[in-house]
Amino acid sequence: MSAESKSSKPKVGVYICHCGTNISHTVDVEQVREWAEKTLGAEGVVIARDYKFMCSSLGQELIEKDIKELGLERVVVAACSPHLHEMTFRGASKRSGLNPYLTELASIREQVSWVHTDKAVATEKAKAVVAGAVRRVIQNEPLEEIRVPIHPDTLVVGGGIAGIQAALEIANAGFKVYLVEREPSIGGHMAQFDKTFPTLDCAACILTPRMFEAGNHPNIELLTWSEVTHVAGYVGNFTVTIKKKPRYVNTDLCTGCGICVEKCPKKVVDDVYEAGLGYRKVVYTPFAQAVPKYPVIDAPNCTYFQKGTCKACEKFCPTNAIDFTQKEEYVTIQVGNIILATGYDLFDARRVSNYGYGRLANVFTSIEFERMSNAAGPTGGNIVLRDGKTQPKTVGIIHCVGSRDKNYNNYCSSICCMQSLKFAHLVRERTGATVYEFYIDMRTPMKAYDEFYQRVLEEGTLFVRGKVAQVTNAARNEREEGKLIIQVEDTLAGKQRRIPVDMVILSIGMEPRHDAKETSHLFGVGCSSDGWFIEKHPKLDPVSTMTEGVMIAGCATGPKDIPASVAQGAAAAARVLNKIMQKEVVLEPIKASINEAQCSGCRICNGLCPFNAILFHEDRMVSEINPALCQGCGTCVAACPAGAISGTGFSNEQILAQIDGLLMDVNLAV
Amino acid sequence: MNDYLFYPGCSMESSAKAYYDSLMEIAEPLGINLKEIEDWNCCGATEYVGINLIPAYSLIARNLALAAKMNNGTKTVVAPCSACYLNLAKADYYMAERPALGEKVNQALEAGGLHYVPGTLDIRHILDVIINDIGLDVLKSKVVKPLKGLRVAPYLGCMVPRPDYYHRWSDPEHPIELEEVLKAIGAEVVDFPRATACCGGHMTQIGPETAYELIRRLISSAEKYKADIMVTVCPMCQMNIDAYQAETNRHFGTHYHMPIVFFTQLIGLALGFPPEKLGFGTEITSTKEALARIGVEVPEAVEEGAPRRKKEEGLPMPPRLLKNVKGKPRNAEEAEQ
Amino acid sequence: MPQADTQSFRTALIQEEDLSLLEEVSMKTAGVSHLEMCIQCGSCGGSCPPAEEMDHTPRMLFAMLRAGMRDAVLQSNTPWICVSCYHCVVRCPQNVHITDVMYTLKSMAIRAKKYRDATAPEFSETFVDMVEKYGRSFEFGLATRHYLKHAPLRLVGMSTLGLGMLTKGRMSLTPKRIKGMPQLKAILDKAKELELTS
Amino acid sequence: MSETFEPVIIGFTCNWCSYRAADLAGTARMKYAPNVRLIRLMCSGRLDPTFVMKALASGADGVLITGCHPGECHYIEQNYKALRRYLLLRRVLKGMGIEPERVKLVWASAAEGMKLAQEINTFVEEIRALGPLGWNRKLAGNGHKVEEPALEVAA
Repeated sequence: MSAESKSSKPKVGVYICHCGTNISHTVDVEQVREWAEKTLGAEGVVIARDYKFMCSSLGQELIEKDIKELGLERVVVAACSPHLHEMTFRGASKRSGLNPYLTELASIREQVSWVHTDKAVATEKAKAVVAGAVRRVIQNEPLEEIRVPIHPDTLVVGGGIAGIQAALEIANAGFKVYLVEREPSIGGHMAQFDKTFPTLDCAACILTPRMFEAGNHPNIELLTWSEVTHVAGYVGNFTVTIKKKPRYVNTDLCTGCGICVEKCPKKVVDDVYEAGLGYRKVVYTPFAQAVPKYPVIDAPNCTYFQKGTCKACEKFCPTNAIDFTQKEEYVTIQVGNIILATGYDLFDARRVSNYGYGRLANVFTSIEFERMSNAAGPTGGNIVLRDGKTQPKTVGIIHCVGSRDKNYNNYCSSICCMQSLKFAHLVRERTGATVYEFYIDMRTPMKAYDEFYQRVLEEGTLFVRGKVAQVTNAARNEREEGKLIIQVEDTLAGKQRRIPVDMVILSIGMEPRHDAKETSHLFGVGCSSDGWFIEKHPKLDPVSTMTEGVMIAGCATGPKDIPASVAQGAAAAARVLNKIMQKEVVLEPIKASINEAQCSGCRICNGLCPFNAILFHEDRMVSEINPALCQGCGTCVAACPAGAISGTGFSNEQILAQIDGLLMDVNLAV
Repeated sequence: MNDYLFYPGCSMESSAKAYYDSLMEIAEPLGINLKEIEDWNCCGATEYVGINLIPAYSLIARNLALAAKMNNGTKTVVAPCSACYLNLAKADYYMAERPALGEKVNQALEAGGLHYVPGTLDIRHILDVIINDIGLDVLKSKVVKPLKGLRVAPYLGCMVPRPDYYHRWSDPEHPIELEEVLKAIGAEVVDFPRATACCGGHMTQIGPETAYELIRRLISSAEKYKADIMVTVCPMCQMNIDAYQAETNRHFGTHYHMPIVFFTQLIGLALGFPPEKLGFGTEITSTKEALARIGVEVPEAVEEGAPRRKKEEGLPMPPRLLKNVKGKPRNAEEAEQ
Repeated sequence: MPQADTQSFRTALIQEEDLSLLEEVSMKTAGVSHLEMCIQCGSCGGSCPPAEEMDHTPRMLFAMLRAGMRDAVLQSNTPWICVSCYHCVVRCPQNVHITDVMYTLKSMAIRAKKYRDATAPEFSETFVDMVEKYGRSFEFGLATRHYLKHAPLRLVGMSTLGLGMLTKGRMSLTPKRIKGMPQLKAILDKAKELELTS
Repeated sequence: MSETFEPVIIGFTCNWCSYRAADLAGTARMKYAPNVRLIRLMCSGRLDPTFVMKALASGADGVLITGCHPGECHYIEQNYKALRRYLLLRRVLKGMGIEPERVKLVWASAAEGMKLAQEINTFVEEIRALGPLGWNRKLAGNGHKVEEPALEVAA
């Protein structure tokens, strides 16, 4: 800090917000204002005002007017968190000709009024926070924002319906999209479903055209059977490494004729697409409408890879497309923005041992039922028991399996009520069986959802309000013999009931992807303790993350139905297009720099930088920071033994001054 | 030799003497060294806590305080009785979870010159010790007379696997531990669906009709699954099913004959001890017929007992999920395939 | 428009609303009861093996607790039917310590003398008497005293069983007394003065 | 001063995790002790030990350092550097005759508003138990000016 600005104290304006009553309820705003004007007058405060809503246009105009008329050189706004309104007030300063970085926000709402109750104590703390900000802002230096160009290409991770939607929106706007999917085909969970609620459209009928469009779009480069392994860079300029797993099929030669699949002699249980209810060949395309159409060889199960013989697929392939020598391949791409649409996993119903899944044959999960009711599924759409032939006469559908339960997941999975109603309808329609629905609360809040509930009621499905206690095969009498007995309290009747059924369907909840934590680290997005990704703002910015340039869509942030996932895919695309159209991105000018005259060339900082932004000049024996690579964390600033490194926005002078200010009252008392 | 502090519990001295005798026999060859807590007192069963909370927990905690003082190189207390095990474990857990309770109980203990810091001891059930400390491999290696042909219904009852605040068991409702031990000694374990259902507890005393129904469910189910004998880890379960079986039959006009013994008795047989040393013969519902099968080749034991899914037909089933299983993973072979 | 039948309208109303009841029960329960977290799903009532014997399912009892129906709750036979099987506890999605709440309700009913059938409370008291006297349970004493008072006829039927237990060495005619009885008595006497208040 | 001692604590937060946790605690109206005054850094790795010394010398009774959980640093791994400095700092404090417990490091993610509030409450009680540090008074008594020494160290 230069000596002159210290001696001739810059003029500071302090503005204290009531935030309606959010702040003034617990902080005596008038007292803080008066104190700021009097006590901080010596610090350079020339004006202190309070206002009902500082962030309103009238509030901002107040500041703008003072800057112009009183010649303010620094502004402190004591209001909410800088994460909410820092930009707002910097904007106000800028409009009236003050460098925006000479404005500081003091958080007296999140850190004072909302978390404390004693008004006198809260008021004193508010004063301390304001004093800290005033001392700090005096040390602020004018900065220029950094502008970098945005790469127009986009990476979409996850080829479910949300990812497909996002990719199509961007591609249709004329920009290139890389769509990465780790399974052999795009389509996601939706491709497994039979019907979709509440309209009962066939899932394949509405999804397949979108998949086809994405697969054939000139602006979309599909990378299926691939995973992102490394991400570097920042908004506008990401470098992404993608691993392409070996397909053992040369996609340039393959025509997708399917002869290899037909000739493959080995069948395994398909745990992914068929949810464990059916089989697939070892060389396979997950389903008939798969995009791309090329099959994949499941190497760990392939007889050739196990024993070195077989090669039936290779023998019969009419285009010689089978290539057992393929290795995994890494490709590196440049993109400006990333959309994460990585979806969800399903709850493992075996964990609820009292429902008997995995032990009692005729207990099915919802995803198994989806496959069973799908005409292309393992039973050809016939609803049958585990023996593969007997139609159930009575079916019990259990809601909230693994959801809304502190033993498993606390949250509501949001789709299970509607999904269960859909199942009830399908069972009634196809088998005429008696259907019971066991629910804790019916949650049908979206468009046409409750009407669907009404329809299922009308169809004669029997609803029992009660969380099922157990599903057992231990019969107590003749009526129960050979059946699955659902034991439940009918809470509306206030009595325990034992209801014998032939088939039980467990409406299992959604869970974050098992590798969500790794994904969140890879892309630098926040992840809650549950494992769901964290939105920038849950209400007002649900598709952005705290990391600029990385958006999220679909179930990666929490359970959602298809309409919501599609809407989010489109919304995330809109965010990306907005960035692309701006052509450049404004970055906070928070960077470290080295004063060469002070640098002793000790190289301590060199190894500390995780972004390799510091380079050492052997000839001059000094280090230098590349501003394009520096992310502004400040670790090198703190470590430099010579004090040669300074960090803009968070300089030593600023922080030490803030400490002084925060402790001003303590020292006044000495 | 593994050292343990031993809390036998009142029933081991009387109604469950067979449990005590058989445990004392098998302890040595299995390498279990049990040192009885000096001058232990009753845990209060399920009765005291329903009358007066602080005295009930103080009564339990006196045992914990005595055990903590013993200091023979171990902090592990072993209880064979389910109710005792649960009471000791619960007192330890709740005294920590609710510090106010811990404080009051210690105020009371101080009147007797004692003190207990929750968490000092590890409270475990003897079945847990056998499967997780001794291990199935050691157990198997000691078997000289496998119980081939004996169809047993593993009956664990309530208070061992539940509420399981310390997560020691593979599952609160369908745990595999007892089943594993019985398989290890060569018995044929039936897929008994009521393995952790209730025997009626103290209802045999205060509401016998309620208890008879619960007992009927158990013995009828064991019979349906063609068990020769039920095997338990709990004195209360043994007592209710063994001693109240005749009354239950009388009540319902049925003719069930389902003997029930302690798992340690069967281990004793497999380890080659003579039945009379293991407390056989003290049961009310005779085990004679069932015991006659041991060592005898039983022809064609294939019955329509447990309805198992046949392979290669119909739709595939998910593999069984195993949580929390210490020691050898049960389906290691399956997992490798 | 016809007037509402005031008489039946009244009976549908909860007469007593003692809103301190829920907190009192929670406070007096050994661990952290989580009673206030009940979402009335009924997994307890569904799990309970002897539910059919209960006048109210546990879930209903919790609703009554919330509604402050002190007398009705303390008169309920539900806690006395509870067999401590803990099925409800492990299945409860809200981790309510249901079994322990039942113990609390029993002790509260005994203090308020609200229970309707004395068999169970007196069995417990007899059991506790024996323990307080000897430090160990005494099955023979317990059984004879209990049956003499509550089921003299059943005693006759039970005598063959009792005899069997005696001859097979599974029941002793004399109680075992622990050495530290004075210590135990001092502990229990002190404990009886204390109550959970926080 | 017969009243209970109300310590004054300076808390350093990371812009990406703990500062947002503080925001979350506010948004969720969680209540915690008012004794901690927070400073925002871009990363806990920015924490210069001088800042801590300065805070203690200027009258703080304790310093709370907060950062992202290990492995969750916004800048990849800089919180580990904060951890190293923290351990070193405690040794230095001990050497200076100051209870090392006056400085505490806590990890709190952006989602852990509740955790941060609880940690603040715990720390306030811990410092309350240690009593006032009064380093600023000692320095003032020695004839130094209250604000200057630490500033000189930093410059």
